[in-house]
Amino acid sequence: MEEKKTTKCGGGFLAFVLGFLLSVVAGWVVFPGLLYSELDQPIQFSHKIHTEDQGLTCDSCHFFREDGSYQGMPTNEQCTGCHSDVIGQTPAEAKYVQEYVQKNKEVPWRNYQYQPDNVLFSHKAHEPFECTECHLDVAKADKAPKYYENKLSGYSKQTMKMWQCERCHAENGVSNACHVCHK
Amino acid sequence: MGLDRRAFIKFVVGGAAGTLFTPIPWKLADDASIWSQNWSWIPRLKYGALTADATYSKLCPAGCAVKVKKVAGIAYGVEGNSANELSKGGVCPLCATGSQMLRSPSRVAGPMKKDGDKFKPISWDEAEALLADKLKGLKGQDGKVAAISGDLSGTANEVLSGFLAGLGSKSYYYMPTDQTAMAKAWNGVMGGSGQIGYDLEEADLILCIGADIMDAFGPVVRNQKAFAAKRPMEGDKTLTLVYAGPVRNRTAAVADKWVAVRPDGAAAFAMGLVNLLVKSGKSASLGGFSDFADLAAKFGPEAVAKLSGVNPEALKDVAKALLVAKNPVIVVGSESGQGAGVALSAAGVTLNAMLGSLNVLPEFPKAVASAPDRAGLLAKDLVGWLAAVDAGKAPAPEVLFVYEANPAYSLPQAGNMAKTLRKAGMLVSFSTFMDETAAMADLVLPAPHPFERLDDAQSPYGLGKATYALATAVVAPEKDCKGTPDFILGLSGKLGVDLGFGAFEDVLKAKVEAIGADWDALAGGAVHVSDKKGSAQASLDAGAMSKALAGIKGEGLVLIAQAHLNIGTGKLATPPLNLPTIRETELYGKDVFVQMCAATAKSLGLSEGAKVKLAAGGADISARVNLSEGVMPGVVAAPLGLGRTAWDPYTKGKGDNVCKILAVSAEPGTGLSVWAGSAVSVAKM
Amino acid sequence: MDSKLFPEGLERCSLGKFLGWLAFIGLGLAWGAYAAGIIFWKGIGVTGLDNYFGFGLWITFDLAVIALGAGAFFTGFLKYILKIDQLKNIINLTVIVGFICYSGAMLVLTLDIGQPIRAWFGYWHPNVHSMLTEVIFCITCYCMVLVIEYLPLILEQKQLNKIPFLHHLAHQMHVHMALFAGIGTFLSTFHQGSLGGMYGVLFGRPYAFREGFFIWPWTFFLFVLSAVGSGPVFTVLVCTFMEKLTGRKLVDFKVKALMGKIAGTMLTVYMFFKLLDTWAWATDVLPRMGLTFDQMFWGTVYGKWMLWTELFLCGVIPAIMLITPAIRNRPALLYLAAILDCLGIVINRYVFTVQTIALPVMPFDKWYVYVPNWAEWAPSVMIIAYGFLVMSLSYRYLPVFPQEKALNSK
Amino acid sequence: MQAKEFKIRWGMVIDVDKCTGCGACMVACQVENNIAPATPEMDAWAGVTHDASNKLRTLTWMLVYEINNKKAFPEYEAAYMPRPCMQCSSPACVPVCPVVATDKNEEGGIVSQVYPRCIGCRYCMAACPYHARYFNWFDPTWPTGMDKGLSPSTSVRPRGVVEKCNFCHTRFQQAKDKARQNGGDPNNLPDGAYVTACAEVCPTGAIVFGDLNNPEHKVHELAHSKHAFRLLEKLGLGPQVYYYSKREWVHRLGDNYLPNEKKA
Repeated sequence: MEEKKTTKCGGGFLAFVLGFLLSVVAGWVVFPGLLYSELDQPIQFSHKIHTEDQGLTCDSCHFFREDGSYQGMPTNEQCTGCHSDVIGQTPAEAKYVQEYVQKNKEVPWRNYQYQPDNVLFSHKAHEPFECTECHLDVAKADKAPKYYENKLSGYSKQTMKMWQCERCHAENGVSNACHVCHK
Repeated sequence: MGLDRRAFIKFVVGGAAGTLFTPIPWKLADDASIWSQNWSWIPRLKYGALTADATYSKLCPAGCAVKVKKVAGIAYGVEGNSANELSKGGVCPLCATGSQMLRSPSRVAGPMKKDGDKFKPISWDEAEALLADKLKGLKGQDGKVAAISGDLSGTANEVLSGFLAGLGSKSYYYMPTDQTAMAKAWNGVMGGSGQIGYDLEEADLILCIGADIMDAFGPVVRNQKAFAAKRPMEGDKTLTLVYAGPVRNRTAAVADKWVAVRPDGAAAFAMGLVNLLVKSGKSASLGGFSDFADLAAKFGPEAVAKLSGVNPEALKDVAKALLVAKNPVIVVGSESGQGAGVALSAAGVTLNAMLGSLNVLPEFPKAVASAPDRAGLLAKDLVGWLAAVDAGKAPAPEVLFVYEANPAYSLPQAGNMAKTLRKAGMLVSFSTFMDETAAMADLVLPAPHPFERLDDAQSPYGLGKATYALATAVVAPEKDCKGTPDFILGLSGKLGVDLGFGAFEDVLKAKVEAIGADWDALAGGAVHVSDKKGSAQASLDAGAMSKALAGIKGEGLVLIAQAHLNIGTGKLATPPLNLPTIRETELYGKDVFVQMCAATAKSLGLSEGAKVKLAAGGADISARVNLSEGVMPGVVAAPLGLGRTAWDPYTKGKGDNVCKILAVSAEPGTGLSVWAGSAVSVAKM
Repeated sequence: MDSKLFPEGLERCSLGKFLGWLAFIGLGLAWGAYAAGIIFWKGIGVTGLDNYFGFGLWITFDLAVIALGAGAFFTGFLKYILKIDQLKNIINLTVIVGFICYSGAMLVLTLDIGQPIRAWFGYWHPNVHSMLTEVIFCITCYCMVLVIEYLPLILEQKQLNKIPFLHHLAHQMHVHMALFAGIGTFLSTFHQGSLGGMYGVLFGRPYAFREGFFIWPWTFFLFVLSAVGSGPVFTVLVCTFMEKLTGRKLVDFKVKALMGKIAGTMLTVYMFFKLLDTWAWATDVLPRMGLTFDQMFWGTVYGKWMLWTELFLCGVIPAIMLITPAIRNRPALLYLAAILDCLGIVINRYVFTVQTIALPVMPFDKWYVYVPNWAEWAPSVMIIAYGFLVMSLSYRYLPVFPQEKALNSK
Repeated sequence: MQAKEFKIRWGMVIDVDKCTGCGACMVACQVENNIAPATPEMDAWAGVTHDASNKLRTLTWMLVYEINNKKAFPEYEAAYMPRPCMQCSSPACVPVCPVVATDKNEEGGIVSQVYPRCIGCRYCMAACPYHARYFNWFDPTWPTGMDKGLSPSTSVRPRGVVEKCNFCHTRFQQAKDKARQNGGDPNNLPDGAYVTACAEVCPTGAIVFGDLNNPEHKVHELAHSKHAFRLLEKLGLGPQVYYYSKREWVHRLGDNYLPNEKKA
């Protein structure tokens, strides 16, 4: 009777610790892997070829329009300036021309800095800053980085969260009023 | 020892406790709330360059000069084109949702042929072949082929009417509007030429007799602009607006004075003014004026009071105001923009002539030489013709084209009219939307949405100057549709009817050429305005007028149909985004409301919300009563545009169609079909 | 069969009979659960609420049960802080009733908000100016306190109590119960008050708004007072109802009368201030907004009769009945007074919720009538059923009523 | 509630004597702000039905009221009163929000409503006497295909959150960007550089929009006219929307007055 009880307690305690440790491991090691899905860009775009080899500058494709809005990712309208037909040897380009230019479809580029519709971001207002302060530095990259999508929220893992925007605004003495960034 | 119950429980408890020290619960709570702002079933927005392309939107009767707003090339909105002198940056409630209507659930997907009681899609070529085949045999026989057009300003009419003429048929009719009565009066009875205009921009006093210029008469947006321009918030107004009509409608709401006039007594009221002006020495340089003045003498203030319910003092006040004004303009018409008689129109012309404000616009030269004259066609009486067909007095057409019109729904005594239309051997509808007429047609050949088509507008009725505007296709067609004039040109080629053009664009280019305007400027949204004046030569027919005026009784319960632009028009059911603009005192659930003042309700033994049956012309509708002191005693007002039987679930079966009980009668002396202020009986249900 | 789980030396009905009773309760739960399911799936568009009546049956229900649940903290306050020992005979019941009311209210709130997934924003992104924030925090905290107060009672269950650890735990908690009672009192006073404040600060809503002096402390304390003026007698009613149901005496009538006396005193104080407040509102606050007392009422639904019923039939009268010993000590009259009292408070919460927002403020605006639909009734019924469930189980297996044995020994 | 001070105060002056009640502003507003039409066909089995004629369930950020002088024929007069959000100087709705989903903190004084923060408690709706706030009772549904042409200006709101007029706030941001691009001063926009959709579309120009604080802007002077008034001024919410009328009875309908009371 006595002895039985103790073993019970002992076993029970061990069970407790076991459960505790298991969940901690699961939470810190397994969970993050499960939460995000690793994705590639629809086209393996090489900034390196365009910048270093072809000598394009950033604003050849990413530019401001007359009304102060920002082009962001180029559309076929810009790309077909050169790629109306295959001009290089890379399979990526061939794929682009066949699947998008010829089918007259826009490329569904994945935006590492994806923000939802309720966020209003003015590139014009942030012009003085280096692009790389918010964006991945891909200017010389030969390969598009992996894109990690949150399975639940649909957000990009690499994008900014609200607190980061707020911190920067606070540091620069810019208003953190809701409507400054929301629509 | 095995894992017994207690140990297992402890294991679970431990697990739960441990989880709290991991990101799992916190991260999930956060992501879940983020998920709730990006639900997959909530539409995402498109981004890209914002552009706006100018065109002329003919969704509303007179049309609005608009710019179609696009994002990344996709139309999503509309803004006014302030460069355009027609609507000066204003937009009506229908054109404001033009971009949404591009993707309206009511749009016809492509050419269709009636097959039993269903439609079966066919190709444009099949449609053309089918029609060519049918028409071949009818060539050269008058009355076998007929057409009804609801577009009163487009050159497309020249193509269609020219085509009919080529087939040897004169049966080309316009849908009835205030312009019909005016054309019948001015171009018909009075033998004038050109088109009557109203220079509201220059007026310092506008007297509207019946005509609801802020909601139903002519180019509403331009009327609103002309009014607003002289009503600055800073400084004093330089325009007085007087409304004479049975209902305190939207025009009366902003008017300086509302004179309650029975709809059936409007002509008497006008004649009363003629009489008072004559008394104070005014006259008009119109043939037969003296006889007319004598006739007017019969309409002394007391007589007018009997016929129109206006007290003599009020009448005298209006006359005084007209006399002191520098540029008074009188606008006559019916509250609903249709069904008025020649008497009222002629009296209106005379009043303007007496006050030196008679304004005649010249017709623009035709592009299609073989097409009949516009003025002549405008004066034709569609309702009269259909009545004759119904009575067997006129032959039913073998083929009936319906262009930009919805006669099955929007003609007076709509029930009968729809029946008569069915008598046509083959009913062909060129409608953008699946309206009531298209639904009963044998052939539906969808016309492009106004933003998808090439079109034009010459001097929409109500303007003060001869004006020409061009509409260009600013978006690619959403459906398999084809410009009606282009289709007709193709068809005429097949039938060996030579209209002198192969494509509608060439027709318009010729038109613009003939007018002496600049195509590129017009295509860019500019409008061509001509200062040329037409001849004011005309003569009054006192005889016909006295007969017409003798018909006025000025007693009994009469019905006023109110055309509210926001609710839609005969050929455009309420767009989804306009539904919230319909008041709950106009439509609630499936009940349409008719407005009457407490006195009228009392005399009928009715109270607020009572369910009633309104009957006239052998038809009836059911409605509910809404008490409004804005309706004069002896008058019942009901909104047009409800009670759709086709279209989409947004409008279908909501309320009842007032057109059904607009009782038609022939105006004595002129024979024109009239129904403004027709008698109605109201019974409790 | 489950008799060895019963409280020491007490008899209960047969298990079969009990299960039958639970099944009956289950019906109510099932109906509510079905409605809740649809609401979570399709959104609260399925309710009778609309843009005029953003608040309706649910908020009224919450405010009412929270007021009626106030017996818990106030009795606890009197028992542990003011050491009125007699109350020990009913204190357990008040705790359970309080727990049911508060947990139930929170359940309804999660249904009521449009985005339940974001419910936790209330704690993470609080707006310190909002009375509602204060309510959210206090209610949650106090609900925890109630759990802590309820726990020892559960641990005293015959079998559980055999486990030494739990036995000692329960004992220790009892020792420190005064502390929790204190915290509870503090928290409750606050959120009962801020619930009043919630309406008092609506300066765009003349029906509820109390300018300056009248926001603080008037509506604040009026709500506190009305709560403590009704909570205790509500517990008495629950207790009496259980006695009728079980056919056993559970609490000595003297205790009930005492509760009545306490509530009565509080109600009297409340009515004094409430009448004062109403008078000041009608003769001073309204005229300054250009409104008359008569304009606050419309037709039958929003008629004056409701106000008079609240103030006199269900206010002044029960107050008098409860403070008059001769009446108070007659069971039938005590219960009648209690019922009127509770009814008055419910009416008060209703008009503050619905009539406040029904009143057209813009002169060209109009009155609309609000009718809750099944999707609102069902969850409310579910909460009541849930209350019955908790109460039934507690009564059957826990030593809720110290006097029960003595009172029922033949 | 201490009213915040702003250098810029966007506001409207609405000429009631010019408004013909045509409803174009209501339509333009829905287009600009992606307000989905009331879809009649929903899950009726679950009690989900949406009828546009039930005005207590429709979303009308801009709503045109029909008002009258409450007299019998023939003295009867009527007018139309467009009602956007008043963007009050000391809003009743802001202090009550438990989660700071609505605030008046941005230069320009527009009362913001942030949909992803709103939990849908509807306390703000209970607080607003103008009925300017609306709740998304259903997920927005457009007729098939119509959601392909949505405005980029306003995010589509899910069900369960409160929304309201924000003076087409995105146009303000766009105007500022345009100014930055063309070397203008984003914090001192010229009159007309930023107008709301309703003001833009209005056929009679009855809605005038601009910066109430800026003498260069038309509204500045108009708001001070003796014919200008604000709705429910006595409540002290201090709307940034002014109404304008030369008709006494219209003024009296702008606030509550005791029978014998004279208008201030």
